[in-house]
Amino acid sequence: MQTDLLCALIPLFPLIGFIINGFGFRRIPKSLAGAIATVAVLASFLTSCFLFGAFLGNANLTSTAGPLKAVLFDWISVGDLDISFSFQIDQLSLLMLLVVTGVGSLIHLYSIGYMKHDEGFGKFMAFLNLFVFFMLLLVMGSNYVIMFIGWEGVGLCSYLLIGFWNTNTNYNNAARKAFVMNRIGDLGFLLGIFWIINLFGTTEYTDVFKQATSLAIGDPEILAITLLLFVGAMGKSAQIPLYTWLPDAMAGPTPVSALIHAATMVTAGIYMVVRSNVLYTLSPLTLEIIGGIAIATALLAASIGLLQNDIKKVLAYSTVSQLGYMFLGLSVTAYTAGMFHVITHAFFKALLFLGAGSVIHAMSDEQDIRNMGGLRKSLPVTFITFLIGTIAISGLPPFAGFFSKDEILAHVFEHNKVLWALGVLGSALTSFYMFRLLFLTFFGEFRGTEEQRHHLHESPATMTAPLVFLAILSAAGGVLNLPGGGWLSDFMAPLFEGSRQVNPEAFAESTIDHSTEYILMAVSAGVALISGIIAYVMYVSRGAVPAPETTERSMPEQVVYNKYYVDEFYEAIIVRPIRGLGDALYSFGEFIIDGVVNGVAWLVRAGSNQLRLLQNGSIGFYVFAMVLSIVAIIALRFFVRF
Amino acid sequence: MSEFLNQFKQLTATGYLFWVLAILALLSAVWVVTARNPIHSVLALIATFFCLSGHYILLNAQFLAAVNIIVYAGAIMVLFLFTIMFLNLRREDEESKTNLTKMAAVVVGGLLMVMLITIFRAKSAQVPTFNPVSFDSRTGLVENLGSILYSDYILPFELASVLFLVAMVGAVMLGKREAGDRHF
Amino acid sequence: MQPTQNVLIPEVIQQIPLTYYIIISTALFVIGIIGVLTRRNAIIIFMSIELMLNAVNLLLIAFSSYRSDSSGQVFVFFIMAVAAAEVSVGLAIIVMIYRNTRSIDVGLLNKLKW
Amino acid sequence: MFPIVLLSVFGILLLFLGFLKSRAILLPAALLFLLVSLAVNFIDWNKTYLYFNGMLLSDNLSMVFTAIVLGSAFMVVALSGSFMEDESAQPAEYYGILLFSLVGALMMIGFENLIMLFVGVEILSVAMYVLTGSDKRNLRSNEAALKYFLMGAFTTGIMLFGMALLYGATGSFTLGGIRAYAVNPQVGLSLLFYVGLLMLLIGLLFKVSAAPFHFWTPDVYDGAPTLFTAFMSTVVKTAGFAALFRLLSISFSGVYTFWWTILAIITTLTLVAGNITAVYQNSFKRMMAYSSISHAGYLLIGLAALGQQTKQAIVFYSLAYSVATIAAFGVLLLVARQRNAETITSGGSSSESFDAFNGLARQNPLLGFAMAVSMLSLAGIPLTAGFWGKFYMFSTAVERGQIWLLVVAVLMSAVGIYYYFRVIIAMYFREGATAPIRVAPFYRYVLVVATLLTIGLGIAPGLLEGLF
Repeated sequence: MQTDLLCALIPLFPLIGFIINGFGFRRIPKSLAGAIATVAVLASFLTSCFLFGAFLGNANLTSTAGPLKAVLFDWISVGDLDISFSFQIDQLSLLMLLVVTGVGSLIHLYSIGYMKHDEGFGKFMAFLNLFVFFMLLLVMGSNYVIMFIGWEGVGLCSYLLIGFWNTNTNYNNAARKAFVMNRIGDLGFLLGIFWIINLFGTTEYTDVFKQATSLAIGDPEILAITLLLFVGAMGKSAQIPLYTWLPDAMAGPTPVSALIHAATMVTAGIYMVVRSNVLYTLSPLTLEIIGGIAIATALLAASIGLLQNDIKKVLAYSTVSQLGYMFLGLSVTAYTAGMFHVITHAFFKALLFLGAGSVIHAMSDEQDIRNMGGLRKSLPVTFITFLIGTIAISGLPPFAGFFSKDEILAHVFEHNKVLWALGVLGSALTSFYMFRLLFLTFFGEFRGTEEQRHHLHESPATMTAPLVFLAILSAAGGVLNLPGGGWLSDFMAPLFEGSRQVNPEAFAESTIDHSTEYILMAVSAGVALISGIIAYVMYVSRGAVPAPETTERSMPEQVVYNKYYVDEFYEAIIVRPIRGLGDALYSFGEFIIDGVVNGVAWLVRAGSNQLRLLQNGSIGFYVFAMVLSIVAIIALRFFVRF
Repeated sequence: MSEFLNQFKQLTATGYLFWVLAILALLSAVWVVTARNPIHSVLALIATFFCLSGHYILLNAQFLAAVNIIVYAGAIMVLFLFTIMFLNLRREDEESKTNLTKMAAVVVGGLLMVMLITIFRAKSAQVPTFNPVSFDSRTGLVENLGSILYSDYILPFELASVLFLVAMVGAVMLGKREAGDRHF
Repeated sequence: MQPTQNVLIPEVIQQIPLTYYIIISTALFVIGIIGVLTRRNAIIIFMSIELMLNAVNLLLIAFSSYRSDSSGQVFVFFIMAVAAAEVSVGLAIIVMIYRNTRSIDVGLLNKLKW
Repeated sequence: MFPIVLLSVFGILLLFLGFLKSRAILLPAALLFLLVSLAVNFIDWNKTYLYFNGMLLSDNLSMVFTAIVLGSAFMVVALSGSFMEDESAQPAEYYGILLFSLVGALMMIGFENLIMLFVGVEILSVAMYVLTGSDKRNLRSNEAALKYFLMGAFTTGIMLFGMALLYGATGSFTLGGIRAYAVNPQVGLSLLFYVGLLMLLIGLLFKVSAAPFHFWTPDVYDGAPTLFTAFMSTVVKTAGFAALFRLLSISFSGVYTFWWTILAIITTLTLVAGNITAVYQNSFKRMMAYSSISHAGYLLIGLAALGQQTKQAIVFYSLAYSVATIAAFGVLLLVARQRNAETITSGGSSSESFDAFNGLARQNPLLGFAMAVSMLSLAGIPLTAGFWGKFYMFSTAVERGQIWLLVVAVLMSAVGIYYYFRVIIAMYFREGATAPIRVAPFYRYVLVVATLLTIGLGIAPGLLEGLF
């Protein structure tokens, strides 16, 4: 079995695709370019599947499913530190591989239809391939350095793709914002890696974790390392305070949003934490901090999502919120649950984005849901798949999102009841804004222009086929890990051997009995259902449409005429406070956090402006500065005691 | 202080010559930097070189004393003088530096001097002293220097010619008048 | 002071501590630095730099004589050679500038900044 | 040793070739001479010799540095085709001086005696003064030459004062002699030694443009003809760091505790001054000058955290930096020439500003790509050589436990991305209506080689390991 070769092939295919399309995008015809790119990723997917099968077979044979390492070549050695270019194939990387290449190929296929009218089609496909390449490096690498390379690489591709329609300044600003925020995160990540080198003398996962198991829980150095790494994750996975780039990143083409900003890249932070689970288990304080940030992010983003009218913005905030859930799961050492949610989220969020893309495509680039409505007749496939996605994300049984979210919430319940309650609240919000989106888009009367109505059409097969695939996955993804010891948790168990060793309590068998578990499930499903119904009442029965931004938001006069007591109650008790809160939080995100980031940038620029004045062109001053420095150095060395 | 004076009184004629030369060198050095007229500066610098050559002779470095006069005072300073005359720089049109910058310069320079001197006079400075037993008074003679220069230091000596080539080519290249350049 | 025993040792070396030479050189050196700092005429700045080099020469010769080690004097020889080369290039640059601007005031040369 | 001798001879030969009517022979001759020198450099491979009565060391490290310097010089010279078209240029003199200046650089790389260091520094500096001012009619070039000359000569004075004091304290000019004195444990070291050490360091730090002795750099790099700026920012810097490394690692490693704080402070200042000031620049060339200051800062990290890995880190970093810098300046040369030609007819922004690169990638994909790769490398993005250079440097800091230096460097590298990406944005994302730039085939090869080298070292940085 040439595992090494197979491992090398997986990232190689997209790279080849990138090289062909990247250098020849002027000469290669569009259809061919799309085919090349898609086939490249599909080949990776098939190879991954093959590898997966081999791994499973192997694991069954030997029953010790240790990680396979494929060392391609020795890379560098710095002093005692040897870094090899090697891939690690284990349960975690295989899962990520399948998700990245699987969802990736579907999105590539979709892009052929979606982007075919774009001038830079070849370039776009090349960038997508490059992205997949880096993403594969990220998840396959067997040490932190390779992960960092992938990490930086996906950031770069994300930057290039957000700014793909670079004629618009806003898009460039969004791209730059994404880049800056990611850089801040990367700095933390880089420092964390160097700290790991300092502490363990290696960056190889297996060695680091082996050494880490001998450390005590709560080791301060581990605390620092995990926090620094988490800063990286905050940037990449859009957690407070570094989340504002993700909604802005929706400026990029929709397939990009689906692939990078929903299904794969943003989950890199979760992947990293799961990968480093031993370190995180060793540092309960970090986990507490992550938990706090995660729930805050989940609620904040969900409440902002209630008010958005841009179809992609809603999905973007929803992504931020779901990422919060994943981290919430990780924070209570429910690593499997977190990964499970990553997988299901990849299915349904990619589905939703692609569905949204299909809608936008049909609506001639209209993104405002206030100008949509009643699309279910014109876009039947999109509607049904979008519906499935919505049900899945809302956490209604028996679709995928229900199981994964429920598992997270069950673990959280065990850990902390307040967090659980907040989580359920977030789940209610999720359900509400998703159904609101669904209803406003597909139900009611068409509110667009005549021209748009005339133009409405279902998308071509290259676009609907991925939708159908993803819809099936979203619907059935839950079977991966049914409650009470599903396949996934068995499969992933070996990954957490080290963590179990250092902190057995965190991995003790669930103490809650089945009846409680069922009640929890019922509660979360029920809450989601109720939110969905409220949304139905609000937006379908009553036909409310969010007011254009020019008029006042709350319109009590209209409501007075309304017969539904529920509505008034809802308006007074829930909608207004939440709207107020959402507005406040939105401005918090937009102004405070962006303000801080922009402020830092401004400070650097201002500092630069001041500092360059030192360079005043006068030799006299230059020499004077030199002599002064000499005086200072001599004074420092001979006359100052320190 | 009195110890210093006592020492001072015991000096021989050479000792007094040292002081005279030292003071003259410093004074003419100050003149170099303060003179308004560039030509005075050049002359003062030449005076400094002569004082320093005197020091070299006192220190038994006769060869370098001669070279100093020939190369520095003879060649380099003439080159300076030539340039000054050539550019006709006798006029007093410079010196617009404010007194503030001058003050700052003098203060910083003075500070540097005070600090360095304090360091060099400190007990722990461990300034080397001469060793009467192994002292070789022929150190600075031509014969001695020549044999070292052409044995141990042959490589830098030869490569210094590269430096001169660069300087020569460069000076010609930069100084040459191109067609269309001004005459002087 | 002990009476002179070895007539071959120069009287200066016997009577004057090396520290004095170091101090004189330092003083000369700093005067040169101050000259560079206070003047605006490129040629005078350049002469102040020559002053600094001469301070170094004095220092090296003093060390060399007190230590009876010739390599210091060889170094001085090199410094003089290098100084000559530097002067020729430096003056060529100054002449070139004068030709273009009719001035050698370094204070006027600040087109390149920021 | 062989390259030094050969280069001296070849320099003279080139000067004589200048008498020939045909200028066309000069460039191939210069390239040939450089190649021959590069080849003979490796004669002593894996052997360590002290040549000329202990004046010059030839070991693998010095040969690798020599190769970097000669390779950079080769690429710079290869980009110099424009001299042939310029009437007022004097290519024979330029090439001659360049070859001579390399002699100085090699002396700085292999010196065993401070006299060698001094003469080497002077040869290199005097040559650079001349080349900086070689655009005689251009006031900016004039001004740069005078600034460089006056400040350089001033620093020479400081450096010599330091050498003299070191000699006074140790009685020797040789690296070994100074080392023997410095590690002498019986008595405290003379204060002369410490002052001398600082002054000598300051002299060399000036040459590699470390803050606060960096003020000459932006002005000189800006004013000098672009080609010589490329030469200065690669060859001079590499040679300067080779010299600093030799001094610190051989002679002064015994007194590490004395100088490392100073060097760490200077490193921090250099990183901050270089990176922050570069942000506000509008001229690409001037930005590159500040960028070279900031890279001096990264290189200084390796010295401030002197250890086992420093050697490797400095070699790798200077190679990565040199290659990327030359490619960037190579593209700048072409773009500026094109823009100059355009502004004569239409009038527009400065030929060296960031705007000059607008839309470059669309018209000239090769130039755009070469520039983008070198910018990515300078910014330290993974899979380019620059990333590993920084990685090596940062891990030396980690090895010595100098975390705050690491933090500053990492923060500043983030600032660096801002201004390097401005070029990429301009090239790829901005519209600029310009005709494609004609690139001579040989020029194209140089750019391709530089780009491939940057990527190749980024993918397989281990290639350089174990060489020295």
